[in-house]
Amino acid sequence: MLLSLLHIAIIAPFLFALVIPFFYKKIPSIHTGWFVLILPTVIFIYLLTFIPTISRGETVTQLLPWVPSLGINFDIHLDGLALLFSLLISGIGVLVILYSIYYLDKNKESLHNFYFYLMMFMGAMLGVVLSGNLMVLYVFWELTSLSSALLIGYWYDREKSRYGSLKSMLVTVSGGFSMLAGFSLLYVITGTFTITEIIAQVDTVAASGLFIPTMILVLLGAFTKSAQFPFHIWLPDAMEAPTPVSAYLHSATMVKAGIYLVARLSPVFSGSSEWFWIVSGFGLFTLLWGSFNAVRQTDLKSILAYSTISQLGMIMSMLGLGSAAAFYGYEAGYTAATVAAVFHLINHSTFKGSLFMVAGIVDHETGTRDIRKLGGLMTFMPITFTISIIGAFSMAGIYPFNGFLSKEMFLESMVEATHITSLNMASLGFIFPLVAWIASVFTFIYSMILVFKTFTGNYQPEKLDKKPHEAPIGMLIPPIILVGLVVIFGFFPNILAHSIIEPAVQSIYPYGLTGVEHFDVHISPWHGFTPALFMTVSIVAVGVLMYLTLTKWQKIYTFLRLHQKDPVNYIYDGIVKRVVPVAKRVTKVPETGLLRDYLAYMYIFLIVAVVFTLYHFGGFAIETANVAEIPIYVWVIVAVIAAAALLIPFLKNRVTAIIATSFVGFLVALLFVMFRAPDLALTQLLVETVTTALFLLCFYHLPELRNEKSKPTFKWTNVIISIGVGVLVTTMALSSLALKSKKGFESIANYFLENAHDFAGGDNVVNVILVDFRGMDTMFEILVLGIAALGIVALIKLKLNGKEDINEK
Amino acid sequence: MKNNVSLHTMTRIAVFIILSFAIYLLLAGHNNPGGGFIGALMTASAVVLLYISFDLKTIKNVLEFYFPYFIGTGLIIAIGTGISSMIFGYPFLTQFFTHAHLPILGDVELTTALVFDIGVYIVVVGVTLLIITTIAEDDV
Amino acid sequence: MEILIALLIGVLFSVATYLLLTKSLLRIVLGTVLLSHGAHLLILTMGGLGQGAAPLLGQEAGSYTDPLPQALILTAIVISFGMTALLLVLTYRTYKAHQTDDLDQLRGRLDE
Amino acid sequence: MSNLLVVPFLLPMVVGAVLIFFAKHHRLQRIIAGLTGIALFVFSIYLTYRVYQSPEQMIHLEVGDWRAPFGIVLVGDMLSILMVLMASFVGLVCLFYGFKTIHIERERYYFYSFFFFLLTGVNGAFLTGDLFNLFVFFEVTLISSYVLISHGGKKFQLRESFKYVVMNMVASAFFLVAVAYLYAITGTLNMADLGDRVAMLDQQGIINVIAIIFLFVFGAKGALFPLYYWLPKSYYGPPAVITALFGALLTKVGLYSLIRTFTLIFNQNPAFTHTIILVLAGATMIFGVLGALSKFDIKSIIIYQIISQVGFMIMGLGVFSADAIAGSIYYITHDMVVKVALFFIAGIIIQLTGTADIRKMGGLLKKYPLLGWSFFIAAMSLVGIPPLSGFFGKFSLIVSSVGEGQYVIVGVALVVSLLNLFSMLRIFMNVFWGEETDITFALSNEQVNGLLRTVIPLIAVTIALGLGAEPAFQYVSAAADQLMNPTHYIDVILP
Repeated sequence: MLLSLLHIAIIAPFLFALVIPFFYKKIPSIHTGWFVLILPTVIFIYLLTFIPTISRGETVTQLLPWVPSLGINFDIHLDGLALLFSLLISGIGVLVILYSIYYLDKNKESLHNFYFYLMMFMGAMLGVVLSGNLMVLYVFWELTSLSSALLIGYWYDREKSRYGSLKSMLVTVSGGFSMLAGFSLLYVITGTFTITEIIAQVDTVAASGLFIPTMILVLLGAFTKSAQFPFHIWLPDAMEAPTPVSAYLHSATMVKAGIYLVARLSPVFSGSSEWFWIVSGFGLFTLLWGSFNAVRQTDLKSILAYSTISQLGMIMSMLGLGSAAAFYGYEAGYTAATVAAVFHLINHSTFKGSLFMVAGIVDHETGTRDIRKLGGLMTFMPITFTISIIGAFSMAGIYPFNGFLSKEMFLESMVEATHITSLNMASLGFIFPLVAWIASVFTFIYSMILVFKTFTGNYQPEKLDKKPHEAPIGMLIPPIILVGLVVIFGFFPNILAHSIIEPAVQSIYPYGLTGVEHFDVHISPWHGFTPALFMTVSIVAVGVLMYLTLTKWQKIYTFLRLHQKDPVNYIYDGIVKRVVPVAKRVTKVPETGLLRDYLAYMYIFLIVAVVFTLYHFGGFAIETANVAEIPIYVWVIVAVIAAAALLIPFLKNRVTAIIATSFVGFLVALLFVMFRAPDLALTQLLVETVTTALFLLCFYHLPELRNEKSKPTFKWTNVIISIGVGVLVTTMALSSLALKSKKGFESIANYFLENAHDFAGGDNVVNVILVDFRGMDTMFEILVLGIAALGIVALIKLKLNGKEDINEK
Repeated sequence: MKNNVSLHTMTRIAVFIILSFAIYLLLAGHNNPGGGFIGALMTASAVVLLYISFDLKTIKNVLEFYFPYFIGTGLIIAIGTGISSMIFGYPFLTQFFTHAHLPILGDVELTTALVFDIGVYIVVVGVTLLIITTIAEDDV
Repeated sequence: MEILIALLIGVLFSVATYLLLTKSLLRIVLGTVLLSHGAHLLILTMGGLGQGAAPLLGQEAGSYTDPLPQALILTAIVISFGMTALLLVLTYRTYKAHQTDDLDQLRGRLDE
Repeated sequence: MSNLLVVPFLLPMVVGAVLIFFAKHHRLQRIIAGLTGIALFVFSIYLTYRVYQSPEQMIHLEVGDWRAPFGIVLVGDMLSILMVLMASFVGLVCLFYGFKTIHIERERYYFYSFFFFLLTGVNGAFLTGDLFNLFVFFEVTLISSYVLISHGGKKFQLRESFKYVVMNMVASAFFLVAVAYLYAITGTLNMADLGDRVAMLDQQGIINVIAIIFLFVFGAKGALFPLYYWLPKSYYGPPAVITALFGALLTKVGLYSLIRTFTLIFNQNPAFTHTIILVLAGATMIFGVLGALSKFDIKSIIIYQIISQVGFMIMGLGVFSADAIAGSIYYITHDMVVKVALFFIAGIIIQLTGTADIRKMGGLLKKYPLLGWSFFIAAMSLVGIPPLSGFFGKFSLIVSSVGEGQYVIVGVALVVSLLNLFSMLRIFMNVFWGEETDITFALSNEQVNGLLRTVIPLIAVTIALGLGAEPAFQYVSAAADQLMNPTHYIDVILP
């Protein structure tokens, strides 16, 4: 199977990333960004060519097996939703790179790192949205987390960058892991990772007992990525990244991956009330929380971060609401929420992207983003001011910008929600328009703060590091293009309707339509005197009022203890701060450094496991039938061995202890004689002699044995463990023997007795086994001896000093 | 103990006897108790006896052996018997034996297992003596 | 017979374990020696004791004891000889380097 | 019959023996050692190919021409031959890293001989089909490790080596004990024959206890909870290359033996025995990662990561399905590569900065980007970030566990993975990120690059194993199918 061009569009950024360091090093005179700019432009234009196909309601599928053994295939599925996202990714990518060329100084910054990460991100993001296979989607998903974390930590010598990077990584990857579990469950239920095939089995999924856990696990992934409450906390800290990154990843594209996932999997899950409530509920709360908290921020980028959180919540809530269409049919007004979601997603990318760029310009030109220091910049930066006013007004939902239209549609669908009669909506439905209204008021307020605190009011030159002036034209072009779109979409929304929005909505409702039908998306600014219009009017009125009286009621944040940090951060910080101390404590307790303790754990594990198993299965037996007459001398020897052994722990004199141990060894040799093992007896005798000599050589200079000063519990634990081990070994020996006599498998040893003479030419069967039947054992047994001897030489003669790995070569 | 003539004489005789016995054990191992390992320990104990009755340095000057080489040599001999069977297309470590009629000795059994056992013998002699001398030499 | 030896093996294992659980270098080493004695005896016992002659075919006895456990033990003895020798020297060097035979003082700190 | 099977352990043994004669000629030693390492690796590739292509996908050799179960039989099936291949690869890389880092005095005291003897034991343990012979190879491996771990005789080394040796001697004694019991009951030592005869026993109580004793023995070598406590400190003692070799190979021998015996012999009561394994797997993951989090010493952290990863490696065995075991095998393969890379990098960092404390370092990325990114990739692979090899290992374990309904272990594995991520990021952010400290670098750039040359192939392998996961998974799936059909193994060995 050959790579299609779409595959190449995903892979190309990764390959291109690899050559970026080369451009950076070899052609330092030209800003690396110019080279980088080429690729997304090409990809964007290439993707544009798909619009006719997709708007006809067709989809493009390209198959490429990757790891078919695991059901992972690099299949591409390009439909309306995927096209919308991939255009956003490549299109905004172009603008952001252009912007970054002016934002990042080629002489001061590690551009190769920056563009490497950025290209990696772009490829990964395209992979997420174009993949038709859940696991490939996951692969790219994690890569976006990774590249995002690297970009946040781009200025890695700053403490805050590292903090933000770690946080984003931990939060999004934990979501990713739970998503992985969710996808695995989906795989187990449906037997495939291919998204279209999963959607085809929607009934199987719904009938599965694992439906709810699967859904929740998948949603955790989406929520962490799209910064839904309470996982939103990583996003404000992600603002430590260079501003082009914030504009690109943390507002326009990556954070929308969660939205994408929810939309993409809506056909699978949306038939359940749980999905409806979780998605819209979390969305609404996030909308409220984000907008409420944005107002208290003083840093331009923080305001934008919370604003993004809030807007993401809004889109999420609309997607949740749209899922009601699965219950009520598609022609009803419910799909309007989904249309609004898709439309707003586009609009948000335009106005938020431009606002971030404005924040970057302000930062770049004044050296600060703190609105307490800013003000009155209008005269210095008129173009920037114009851009920001368009962007902010669109965000606030003011006519005639695109934000107004989607906001209006949002409010409309929220009002519509109160008409749903099932899903407990009869009693709880009022929440939707209420939250929407409140949140919109706050949205209005922070939008105003953003523009007017920065550009109007008193100019405070003493608080600024440098004298502000208008940004270079290259830095202005990208936001101008974006706000241009804000205006164009505001006046001519329907250029998007059929080409982009409709196919995208169709992807979210694949069952809503028969093959020939289409969603008829018409977006118009005027709907008559609808409740939505009244809501908008009242939002603006109340918003203006509250903006003007801001100082009067802003103390509420202090009262609610929201003024320092987001309360959810206490949880995150608390956990992260405690992990290491807890780990230390848990590790310290068992790791005493005392060999005895480590051995005790081993023995206790052994005893407990064996006793448990014996108890569980039974199996203890003892065979007394053929108890042979035991000669008296065996009794004596056994008694003496036992006595000598038992004596050893009590001996204080080291030489006596060594001799007593050897004595046991010699008596064991004697036992070998009794049991007709002459070779063994001989060997044991000789080995015992040599060992004893070695003992005496080595321990001659050691101190005498002491009475161990230990607590009685220590001693008695040892005694109990020791007895336990002895009992265990004996019990098992007896049981094995009993089983042996019962089962009576023929031992392989008889073969040796029969064949030693004729086929191995030896009469001493033990020796024949050693050198012939099992000669391999012997060969490696002498290797053990050899290693031991050489090791002893090394131990005695090689005496290095110092710490390891240091000062060695 | 250096000038203890009677001890030295005794030792010489004892060492001779022990060494002969050790060789016997090595060669007889295939049919009677014994074998390379036992023979080697016997041999080593003879040498140790020498060390004890004379002193280490004297003996080292007489027996200029470098024991680590024993280990290497023995291992290679043992492996060699295994490999030689492979050369003839048999599985690794296949042992062969044959009976030969030699003048004076009469019917003698020749086995490759004996060569293997000699390898074992050399390793173990080397090991034992290396260990003992190394420890003993280490100035305490 | 097997029962008696099995009991003896139990005693050897108990004593060995007790010695291993002490804090003295020498006692621990002695413990490993007893442990291997116990294990070797166990192998022999598990092959069955007391029936037949030593496995020397030259004796032409009616039945022989099981030669396989004997061969295994021989291998095991040789191996444990090597291990014991190495452990002895290691112990000796540890003692020389640290000037103590008390494992309490050989714990080491947690943050090394 | 195929004498090829003896080469993986015989070649290192011969070379190890030969090198005794050249102990004082370190240059010659290096040349011989290097060539042997290459030869062994090339041969292992060939052998793997032979096994994979053979009709049974398994070749065996009846050593000494004594038929099984009477003689010792060597078995190269898909699993064992893969382990041999990986051991040879890891050994080769370690050798070249060793050339650059090992103190000349160590080389004079038989370092390379011990190195090859260790490989002898490891490869032998992978290939033998006889339980007692496995013991012998274990001992070869262990005594080599005893020597290598104390090699150099530094104070710290001696103290911790003593504990290491004693713990392992206890485990070895119980190995003998368990073999003795099994021999009493079944009258055989050949593993295929054991599998056959154990299956015929209707009384499983005693067999399960013996299984538990083997779990204890192999678990102690394989560093399972609560048997791993000897590991953290003792592995810290020797130089990085030895720690790498141990981390990659020693614990794997224990795990390999667990997988072998618990698929071939102790497969009668998986609901009981394998559940215990699963519990231990979870506990090992958790305690391992907590250990890693408790340390600020880069080498210690990675040592604890050995333990944590062991949990993942036996998770598949505990779940006990073909897919899960395939996941385990893949994971073991991946871990060998990544662990060595991490230890090498840690070794370079420690040599470079003269400290192992990550709190004392900072900003290394600026001067040593290649080192930093090598670490980053290896770390992310360890954590299981796609598309690196670690991801596919974790993924297949998780999917198969979910498929078997083992949700708890999946949860544990994912939480532990997150903590792994935290612990690895902590290193990266402290060492490579952050402000530059006033550390003076003890190595020249050429030296660092020279050392990195041994790391790069490992990094390349972890990427290749990830991107090219398909052939790897075809292989490990076939290996796992083989393991889950022990009758096939038994039929081949005992026709």
